[in-house]
Parts: sequence; C-alpha cells; structure tokens
Amino acid sequence: MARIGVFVCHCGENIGRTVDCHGVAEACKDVPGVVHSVDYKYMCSDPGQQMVKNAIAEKGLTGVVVAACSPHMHEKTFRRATAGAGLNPFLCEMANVREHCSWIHEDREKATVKAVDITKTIIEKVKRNVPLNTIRIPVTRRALVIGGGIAGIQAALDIADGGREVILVEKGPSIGGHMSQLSETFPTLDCSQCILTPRMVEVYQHPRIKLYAYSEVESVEGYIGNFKVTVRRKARSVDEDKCNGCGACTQVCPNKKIPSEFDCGLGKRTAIYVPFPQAVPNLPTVDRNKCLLFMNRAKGRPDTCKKCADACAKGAIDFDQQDRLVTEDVGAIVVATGYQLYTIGKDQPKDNLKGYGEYGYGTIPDVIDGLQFERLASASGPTSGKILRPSDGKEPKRIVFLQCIGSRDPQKGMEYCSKICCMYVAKHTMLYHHKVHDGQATVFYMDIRAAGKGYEEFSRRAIEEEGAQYIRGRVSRMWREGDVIKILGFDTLEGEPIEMDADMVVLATAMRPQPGIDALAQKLSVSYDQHGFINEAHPKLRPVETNTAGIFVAGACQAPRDIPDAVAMASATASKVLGLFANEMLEREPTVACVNEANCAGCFHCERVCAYGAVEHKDIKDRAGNVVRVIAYVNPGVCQGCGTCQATCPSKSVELQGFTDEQIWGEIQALGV
Amino acid sequence: MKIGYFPGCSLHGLSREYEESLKAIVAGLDTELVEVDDWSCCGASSAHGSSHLLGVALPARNLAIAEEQGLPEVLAPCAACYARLASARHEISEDPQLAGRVNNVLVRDFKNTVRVRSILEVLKGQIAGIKARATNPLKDLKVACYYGCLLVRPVQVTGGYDDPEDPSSMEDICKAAGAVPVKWNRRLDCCGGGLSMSRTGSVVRLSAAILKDAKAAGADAVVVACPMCHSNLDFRQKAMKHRGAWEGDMPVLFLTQVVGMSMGIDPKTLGMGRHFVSTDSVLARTAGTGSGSGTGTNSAAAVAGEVG
Amino acid sequence: MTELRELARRLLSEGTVNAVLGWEEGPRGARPAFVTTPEGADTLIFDHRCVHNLASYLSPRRPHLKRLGKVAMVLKPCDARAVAGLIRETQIPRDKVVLIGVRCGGVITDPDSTAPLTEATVADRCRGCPDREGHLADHTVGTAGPGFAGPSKRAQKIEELAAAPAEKRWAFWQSELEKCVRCHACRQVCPMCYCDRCLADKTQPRWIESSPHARGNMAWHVARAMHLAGRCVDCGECERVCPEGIPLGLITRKIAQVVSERYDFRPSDDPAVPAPVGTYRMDDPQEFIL
Amino acid sequence: MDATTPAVAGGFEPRITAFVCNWCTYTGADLAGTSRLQMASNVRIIRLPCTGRIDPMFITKAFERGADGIIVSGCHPADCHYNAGNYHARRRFAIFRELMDFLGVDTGRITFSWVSASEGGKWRDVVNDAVTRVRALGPFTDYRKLVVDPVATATGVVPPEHVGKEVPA
Repeated sequence: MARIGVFVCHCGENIGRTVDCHGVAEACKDVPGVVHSVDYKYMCSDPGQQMVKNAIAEKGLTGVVVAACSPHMHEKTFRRATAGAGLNPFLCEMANVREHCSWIHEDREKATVKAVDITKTIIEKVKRNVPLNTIRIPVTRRALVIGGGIAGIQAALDIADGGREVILVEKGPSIGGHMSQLSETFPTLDCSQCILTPRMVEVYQHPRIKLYAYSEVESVEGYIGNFKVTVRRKARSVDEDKCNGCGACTQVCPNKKIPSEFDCGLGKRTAIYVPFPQAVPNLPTVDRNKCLLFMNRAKGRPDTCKKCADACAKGAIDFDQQDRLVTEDVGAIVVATGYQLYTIGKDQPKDNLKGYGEYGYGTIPDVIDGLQFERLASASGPTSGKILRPSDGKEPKRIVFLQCIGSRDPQKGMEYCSKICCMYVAKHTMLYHHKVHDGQATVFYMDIRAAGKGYEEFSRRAIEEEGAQYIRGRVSRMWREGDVIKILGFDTLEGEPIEMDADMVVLATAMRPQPGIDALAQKLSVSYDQHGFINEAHPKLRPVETNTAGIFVAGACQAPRDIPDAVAMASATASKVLGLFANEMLEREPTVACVNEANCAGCFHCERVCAYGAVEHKDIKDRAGNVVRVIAYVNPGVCQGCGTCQATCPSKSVELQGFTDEQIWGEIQALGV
Repeated sequence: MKIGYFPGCSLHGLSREYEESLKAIVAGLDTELVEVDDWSCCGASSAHGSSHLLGVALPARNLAIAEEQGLPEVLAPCAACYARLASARHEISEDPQLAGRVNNVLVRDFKNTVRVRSILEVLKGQIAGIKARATNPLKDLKVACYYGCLLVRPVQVTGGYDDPEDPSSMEDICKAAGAVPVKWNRRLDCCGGGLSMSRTGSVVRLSAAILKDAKAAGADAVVVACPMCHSNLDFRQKAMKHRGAWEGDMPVLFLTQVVGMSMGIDPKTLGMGRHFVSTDSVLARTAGTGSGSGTGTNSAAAVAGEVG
Repeated sequence: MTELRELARRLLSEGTVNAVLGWEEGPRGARPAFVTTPEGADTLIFDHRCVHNLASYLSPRRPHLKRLGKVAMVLKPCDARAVAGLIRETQIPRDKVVLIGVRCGGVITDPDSTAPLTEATVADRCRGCPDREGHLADHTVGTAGPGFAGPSKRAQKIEELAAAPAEKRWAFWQSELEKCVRCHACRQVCPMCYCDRCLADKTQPRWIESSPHARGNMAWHVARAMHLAGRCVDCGECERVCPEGIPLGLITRKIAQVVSERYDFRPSDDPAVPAPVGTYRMDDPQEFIL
Repeated sequence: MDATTPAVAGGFEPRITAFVCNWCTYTGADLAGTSRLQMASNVRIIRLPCTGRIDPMFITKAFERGADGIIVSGCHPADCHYNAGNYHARRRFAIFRELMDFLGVDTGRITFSWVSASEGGKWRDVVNDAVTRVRALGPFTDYRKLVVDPVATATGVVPPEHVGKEVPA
C-alpha cells in the first residue's frame, strides 16, 4: 500500500494569496494512500526541504508530492531532497499549483478547487511511480568536428589539447573558412590571416587531429557516445601522399579565367588550384567542372591537356581518383558549418526569401557585398589591397555602405539581426579612409548595435576620428547613370529625402546558414529554425548543445556570430565534449521506453515512429538456440523519451518510464466526477 | 467578361481621354464595363487627409453599391481611386471594429466582397487578347513606362499582382501592343502628386527629373496609368520650361491610348488631341497611322499654351 | 479448379510445402481447409462462396501454422493485401509461405448460401473492387468474372450518416453499439489483429471497460478503429462474423476514406508500401489544429 | 463542499482535461502563469513528454470519467523537442477526430492546438475558447450515461458510481 506524503507550498504569497493552501493539504488527507499532508510557507527553502526529508524518514513515505511551482522550476530540487532521505528520486513529483493555478486565477474558491484537483492528479500518478535508476552507456572518447572555419578549428584544437582524438571534416579544399578571407578584424584591426594561419597550421600538425579536407559527412548513425560516421573524401585528383605542394601544376593550367571562390569572384583561379597561398592542407585540387580533361570526358571525348600531370615531378596528379568513403567511430559531434551571405538577386533559394527590386536585384556592377570588400581591402586580394571598383578598376572617391540588407526585414524573409554588420561596416569605412585619403565613406544605418568589448569605442572612432559620414535611414532606390550609382534615400534624423551619387556601394547583406544545412541537420537528427540555423537545446542555459544528445553546435551555423562569439562557443563545445569524455560510462535520465518482452508482437510500429532509431530487433530463442520470435528492443542510450512508440503500440507492450499508461490512467481517474 | 467600373472624377473631367481610350479598347477585348450606380468621390487626398473614417467610408460606399449590384470585382482606372478603394477593402477586412463603424456610417450591410482591380491588373490578364488584336504594332515607339507611387504599392493592399519594387506589368502590356519599353530608373519616383497647385515648384522639380531620365533613356513617350501623374508630367511641362528645369516636348500617353493605337483605333476616339504636349510625334512614328489624323492635337497643344 | 488442385498436389508431393491452406466443400457450404497430403488436394475448391480471409491463419500466433512449417495459401486479391500487411509488419517472412493467387470476380456475402453470384447477392465490399488478381502471388490460377461496379451500399450509408446531424449519428451508433456483447469475434477473425495480448484484455490499466455496456463498447470499437487505421484491408470479415450484426464495416470503411482523402493512401498488396500511420509528411493537412 | 465538485452556482461549468506536451504547451502554460494571464479555471492539465505520447484511449477514458471537453496541445510543426512526435500525433488525431465525428461526438468538445513555449497568450485563448465552446455545448452526459448496466436496469439497483447522476430510462 502506498504511503504518500503531500507538501503544499504557499510560495510566500504567490500561491497562498489565491489558493487556500491549508485547505488543499487538508483535502488531500482524505485521499486513500496519503499518510501525511502539510502546508508550509516556502517548501523549496532549507527548512521546507528538511520537512520532506523528515517525513520520508518518520512516516516511511513511498512517494512524495510537492504542490508548488512548475516542475520545470524545482523538480530537480525536490528529487534531490527525496534522494537525500534515501527514497528513489523518481518517486517524487510536483503538482503545479502556481503557474497553472494561483497565478492565472483570481477567484479564491475556484483556484482552491483546482489546486486540489491538480494535487490529487499527481498523487494518483505518484502512487503508480516506480523507482528508476540512472542509465549507464559506454562512451567512445573521440570527437567529430564538422566545418573547418574558425569555430571548427578552435573546437578541434581545444578537444585535442584536452587529450582526445578529433576528426575534422571540411567541405572545401582548405580549412580557414570565411575568416581567412577577411582583411583586418574589428575592433583591433589586426590582420586576420596573421592570427588565423598559425591556428590552421597547428591543426594540421596536431598529433591528435585527423584532418579530412575536401570531404563531407555522408551519414551518421548511432547515439551519444556511440556514433558511427561515414565521411565522403571527395576526389581531388591529386595524390595527397605524393604531392609536395610546389604549385607547378597550377602555373601550367591553361584555364586561368575561373572566378575565384576565395576572392568572391573578384579574382581568377585555374582549374587545378590551391584556393589561397596559406591553404591547409597545401594541396591543389582539380575542379572537375572546369578542367578541360574532365569536360572532354563528360562529352565522351578522349583525354586531352594533362599539362598539370606533365608538370608534376612527383607524378601526383591522378585523373582517375575516385571518391572514398571512410567510417569513424566517435562519441560526440560538433557542428560548426558557418554561414553564407544573402544575395539580393531576384531568384532566391527559398520561397520565403525575397530579393531587392529597389536595388535592381543585384545587377549594378559596382554594388558589392561585405566579403567582396574584404577581398579588395586584403593585401593578398585580387587588387593587392587597393580599393578599386570592379567595373572599370578606378578608385572610388565616394563610397556608400548600406547596413541591414535583408537583415531585420520580415518582408525579405529574415527578421533577425545579422549582428556583425554594424561593426564590420565601421571597420570598412576605416580601411577605406586609410587607403583612399581623399575619399568619403557614407553609411546608411538603422541603428548602430555595437554591444561588445571595445565595439562602441571602435564605431565612434570610425565616425569621430576617421570621418565616416553616418546617415540614419534607408536607401529606397539605387540605379546606374553613366558610371555613377544614383542613390535615393531618406535621412530619418533630418526628416529629409537624400539623393546622392556614389562610385561604389557596399551592401552589408544578411548572414544565412550554409546551403545544405538542412540535409546535414536531418542526417544528425538535430532541429533547425525556419532560416536553417541549428537550434540550441536551450537559448540561455544550453546554448551549445542541440536537442540530440552528444551533438553540439558552435559558430554562425547556430545564429549570426562574430569571431569572438564563434571562438567562445567553440571552446564551450570543447568543454562539453571533454566533460562527456571524462568518464568511460555516461549516465542518463531513465525516462526512456522499455519493452514488455512477453507481450510484444513484433509488429515494429514503434520502430516506424521512432525519430531516433532507438528501436532494434531482438531475437527470442528457444533452448536449442532457434529464433522463435523477433521482438522490439529499445536502446536506452538512443531513446530520448518522447513516448510516441507507446501511443502507437497496439498492445501497449512498450512503456515510457515515468509516463507509463498506468500513471496517466491514474491521473485521468483522479479527475473523475 | 463583365467587370464593374468606377470612373472617379478625373475620368469624367481632367482626363477624359483616359476614359475614352479605355472604353475604346475594352470593346475590342470582349470586356464589358458596368459602371457603379450613383458613384461618389473615392475619398482621395482631401477625405483621407482630414478624417480616417471618411477616407474609408467614402470608398466603402462605392464598394457597397457595387456589392449590391452583384459585381464581384471593380476596375478603378485612376491610380488614386484604385488606392483608396483597395486600401478601404484591405483595412476593413483587417479591422473588424473599423468594419463595424463603417457599416454604421453607410447604413448598409456591407460584406466587403468586391475585389478592386487596377488597370494594370486587368490589362495584364488580357495580354493575349492585346497581342492578338495589335493590328497596328507600335514597332518603333520607345516608351518609358511610369508607375508612380500608387499602382503597385503597398503590396498588402494590391495583393501583389506585380513586384512592388521592380514591376513589369506595364512593360509587358506595352510589349504586347508592340511598343518597345526602355530601361530607365525613375519608374517609381514621385511626380509630386496632388501638390500641382499648392507647391508647383516641387512638382516641377520632381516631374522634370522623371522626364529627363526618360529622355536620357531614349524614350519617345512616357506611358502612365494615372490622371494625376499625367497632369503633372504633361500639363506641367510648360511650367518646367518656364523655370528652366526642362527642355523639349515629351508626349505623355495613357496606357490605354498605347493599347488603342496598337489596335488601330482612330486617334480622335482615343482622345489623342486632348493632351497639352502634342502627341503628333508619337502618331507620326507609328506605322500605318497617318500623321495627318493627329491634326486635332495641335489645337489642344495650342490650348495648352494658352493655359500655361 | 483443376489447375488449382494440380498445383496444390505438385507443391505437396514435391515437398515444397507441408500444407495447403484453401477451401473445401463442408456440410454447410464452403469452409477453410488445411490439406496436408497430395491426395487431399482434390478436395480443394474455389468459387464465389469462398469468402473467408485465410490470411488470419497465417498469424505466427496460430499454432496450426506453426506446427505445419512451410505452407501454401490460396489467395484472393483482397486477401493479398492482408498478407502484404503481415509481411510489412514482420509477422511472416515472405519466403515461408507460397501464395497461390486465384483470379476473383467477387464473392457472395454468406459462404453457406447456395445463391448464385449476382448483383443482388454479391458481398458489399466487392462492389467497385478493381482487383481481379493479387500481385503478391507466386502462382496465379483460374479465371475471373468481370467484377461488380460500385458504389458499395456502405459508401452510400456513410454518406447518408455524414449528411445527418451529429445527434442522429450518435443515436444510430448507440443503438448499434449497445448490441455488442464483446465476444471479440471481430478481433479473432481479423487478419491484422494479431497481438499476443490485446489491449482490451489488459486490466492494469483497464483502458477498455470490460462490461458490455455501450460505453465500454464505444471504447473498444474506437480502439479497434484506431489500431486498424491505414491497416484495414477491407476484407469485411469483422462485419460478417459479428453475431449481433453490427455494421462494423461502416467504421473501418469510413476510416479508410479519411486516410485515403488526407494521405492519399489505399491499402496495398505491396509490402514495401509503408502504412500512413507511422509515417508523416511535414505538410500534412492540419486544418483542425488551432 | 467537496473540493472536486465544480462551482455550479452560476450555471453549468464544463470540466476540461488537457493533454499537453512538456516542452512547448506545458511551458507555454507556465509562461501564461509567470505573465499572470487570467483565464478560466475549468482546465486540468495532464503533462506528457510529447504529443506523440498521447493515446486516443486517454481521451475516451477522460470522457468516461466525466470530462465535458478535451484539449490536446503540443509543439508547432518543426518545433517538436523530439523532432517528429507532433507529426505522428497530427495524423493520429486527424483520424481520431474524424472517427469521433462519425460516431456522433460533437468535435467542438475536442480542441487541438499548437502552443509554443512562448505563446502564453495563445494558451490562455485556447483555454478560454474551449471553455466557452464546451459551456455552450452543455455537459457531456450523453457519454456518461452510456453505461446502461443490464443488471442495474433489471434490478433497479444503481451502482454506487452512478448515484446522483442522471440514470437513463
């Protein structure tokens, strides 16, 4: 027979004002199985918790019901207290009489009636609770990091420095990400390459980091501590072991007019190429869509050219190289796939995104985006650091920067702030003024969001010391007249329309997640928001975890992030991963499904509805070892405890611990007339 | 096809040629215009500038009458009328409280079922018909299609029949009529609107900038679908010259006139002679339409001269 | 018929199977039969009285089958959907059963009847049935009549009920469900009801009240309908065997209509086609959700 | 007064049982509380981890136990804490609702909604709307009085759980 203790909390006045707490405690005394029912001012206080502990000891309670606030608030507190008194913590439940009752009703009588109902419901549940034990799962202590930008690099280095092996997978031919394209970084104006390159080399040389560049994650199976990852190592057409990175091949390649991705189309590259001089690994890659030999092959013609192969002294060029699939066992995964920039064209990759008709949908040649400006300003860029406009190579004397292009605009499909633009536009005006002494930079802004250490000072400096002209307002229209860009805007501080001429316009376009993020997220079973940014498990308290245990997120694939943010997140994921790897076994909450083997008919409806692949097939054998039945088995390491299997199971042969049919039946019974 | 028709004051006064040319072309497009009975002011400028409720109730009255006539949709050729009627429909559907107040004012059971269509929306739906009937294609005629402020905006009110920032319906219609739309920049700029009398200087500055851009783009004529734009761009050319803001003569045509010309309709029927800036140059450039038939326009230009 | 018997004899004499599951002439019309010897094959029949869905005998929980080892089964096109369902739900391995498809142009309602197959006597579920043979079969024998045109009477009754006010439907179903004595014949005969321990027999907790009053009956028939949603193969056996004559086919048919309209699904005789419940689309209609 | 008896002084007050998921709607209801949004007090919440866990049997049982109305609420599509539980629930309850309708249950008694953790206001509206709707429909005695115990009708002995209830003729 159950011996339940009921503890009704006044929460100061929070519950007591609208609920007769003493009355609730008295009413619960009459419920069969309740042997102890009291009320107290603050149950969560030390004396309150002590009351629970004492009652468990003195009355020999088999279950504890705390009628107080939401279980999201204090369930852990009271379960800990229960465990402290020697009772299994899962025999303690909370009745939410604050958020769901006293705070939303004013009629004391009605609120009290409801509070009694709520408490009785939980009493009936707790009567049917059973002791549960924490689950222990083995952990493979190696990590996978997806994405070789600054976030991925930082995460990989921190985990490897912490003593664990790391597999770093990068989609492109080199690690470095967008940070390697930047000229100088705010708010210190230190050279991006100078601070990044050593980290890239460190990754390459680290004994515990295995770098798979020019590779993509093909599939992911398994669960926290026990993932099996298949990586597609795309064919570079270059033998990595033979190549010494001399670069002779790239010099002889006849196809030299390919817009360089690294230079955002402002520079050119060859068909066999190293994306930039500091690339890691320093290996050339054949772009099979642009290489003459492969273009001929695609048309069924014989192989031609082969100049690169002829130039290679090491015989490293391999035109017949194939993609290879490698599998790796890891215990944790860090997603750090970064961002791309929104483009203002008429055709957009998603239905909810819209382009900028008022700016001619991106057809004006001297209107560029922020990353293109970075390449112009970069000493290693296509103009060797000179600010020259793409159309005629002239130095622009009047340059206009437009902030919030796409960002903060629900009409364009991106209502969020891209966070980094205010700062990099301020930086761009400074770089411009440093390079074009007789030039004038003008910025159209909505607000200046310079929250961050040294950020406000930096943007003030751009305006006050370096002479950038800041206009609060939007540009409503932009067109080309001759070689001038006409700008029509509105100054909201002056309250006047502005018409001005510019030689070049730089758009601070919104940050968007990388293309293909949804496919990757689906492989990983992590959720993402309507923009494609990976969802964190909790926006405040679990910012680098995802909803799938063992998978973490860092950098701009979660939301717009600047470099310090991305690095901080990466280090945070590393600390989470290292924490997970601290023990050989992992402990988990026991709210998982469990199969009643005697009743399971083996229809596997549960398997079909399980989003995590937690249901496995289990053979039941007779004494002779013959398989007599095949039934379901729920892997407790994979199960996340949603209970969809149980609602689907026709014979109710799978039960979710903590939310069993009996417990819920009890709750429904308690509400009966 | 039958469609409700709300002429508004301009089409019966200032821009009679708009109504004349509209009626001339719809006959050829198998469309019948059913005029809204006892229509009244749409509420443009003065009403919605002075009282929000009046600004909604006036157009609502006309829509209510159309509803009682059993018209599912109403064409308002004037851009301002279109904006008022469509805005009223939008606001009433979004705001039940306002709907109640409007019904009280109207003393009618108005259900707000009538769709409001602009001239662009209606002609866009008839492009195939226009193409088929373009017996007199305006091959050489380069036109600058001018949208102004109200025809395609705001998108919530128009329902998005065209891109509000980079529209193309007027160009498409002109192309169907055989004219050559030029690429230019000030298609959606403000012409000065209703300030023609009170702040003539502003209108001259704004409208001249539009005409100059059209001229620079090589246009033979500017095409409009709004009486107010027409008046500012056509009638005010003399004042522009007077103030040194503009030189030359740029014919300003109604879209319906362009379509009518392509159908080979007599220029007089299309009201080509009612403009202040002579349309002779346009008529002369269109193949098959003798420049002689444009004689009537000279007198109008002369009248314009007197007025200016 | 000769074709069927010869095939059955061959399968038995060659030892391909240990038994053939089909129909024979019983004292009161056609009845299911297990033939275990080659000679016995001559007792097999197939005609318009062979209404039973033999797939229910394939359930691994039927000891008959388990003892017999590999069997062959005579299969109407509608039964093929049930066999496909059992394969889909991993109840029987495909290679453990030989399927002898018979071409079918419809059956009558009552296997005991001597009535010929006519527009008047044909089973309601055969009206509008497009299938003349089951695609799942290993062998297909016999010839089929042209079949019967729809709509079925049930479809008409469902329409009639749907058009009536909710109170009318409630009254109709209460008068029907009240009759249920919970003999569970509908469950026993259903090829898709194969759980070892049925939810209706569970006492802890007791979701379905065991006494045969209309409220418990309601819970039972709701549970049955939900469990069969998207799985029911429309063989009509539940309704045929109901001793109280409750029109259970109306419920299963209604749910089949809902599933077909909302999820564009119709019970398939291809085991690879997934059932609609247990799958989803991101853009499934949700007009009923606030 | 028995605390479980609903206040009947002002007329019929419906009893509504709500089955909600832990992550979105339960948290949204918590938010309604922290935001002090006042709402009808007729709803009793039963917390489940996910809408995917909600079995149609819960609903028939709640009706049996005297509920006049039901609310089923969880995460919006794409928001499910468990990725897809709400999608499965959506199919399950789309069919269940049509079944109930076919059996003659007024579907106004069963409310389905998506209420996210940030939609405290929406939760209040869902609650208030459901209470108003079910109040207008009246008590669901149709369902409760389905128990025509043959023994009871024959002997005239009313089982104790039916005392005080309307007993059908």
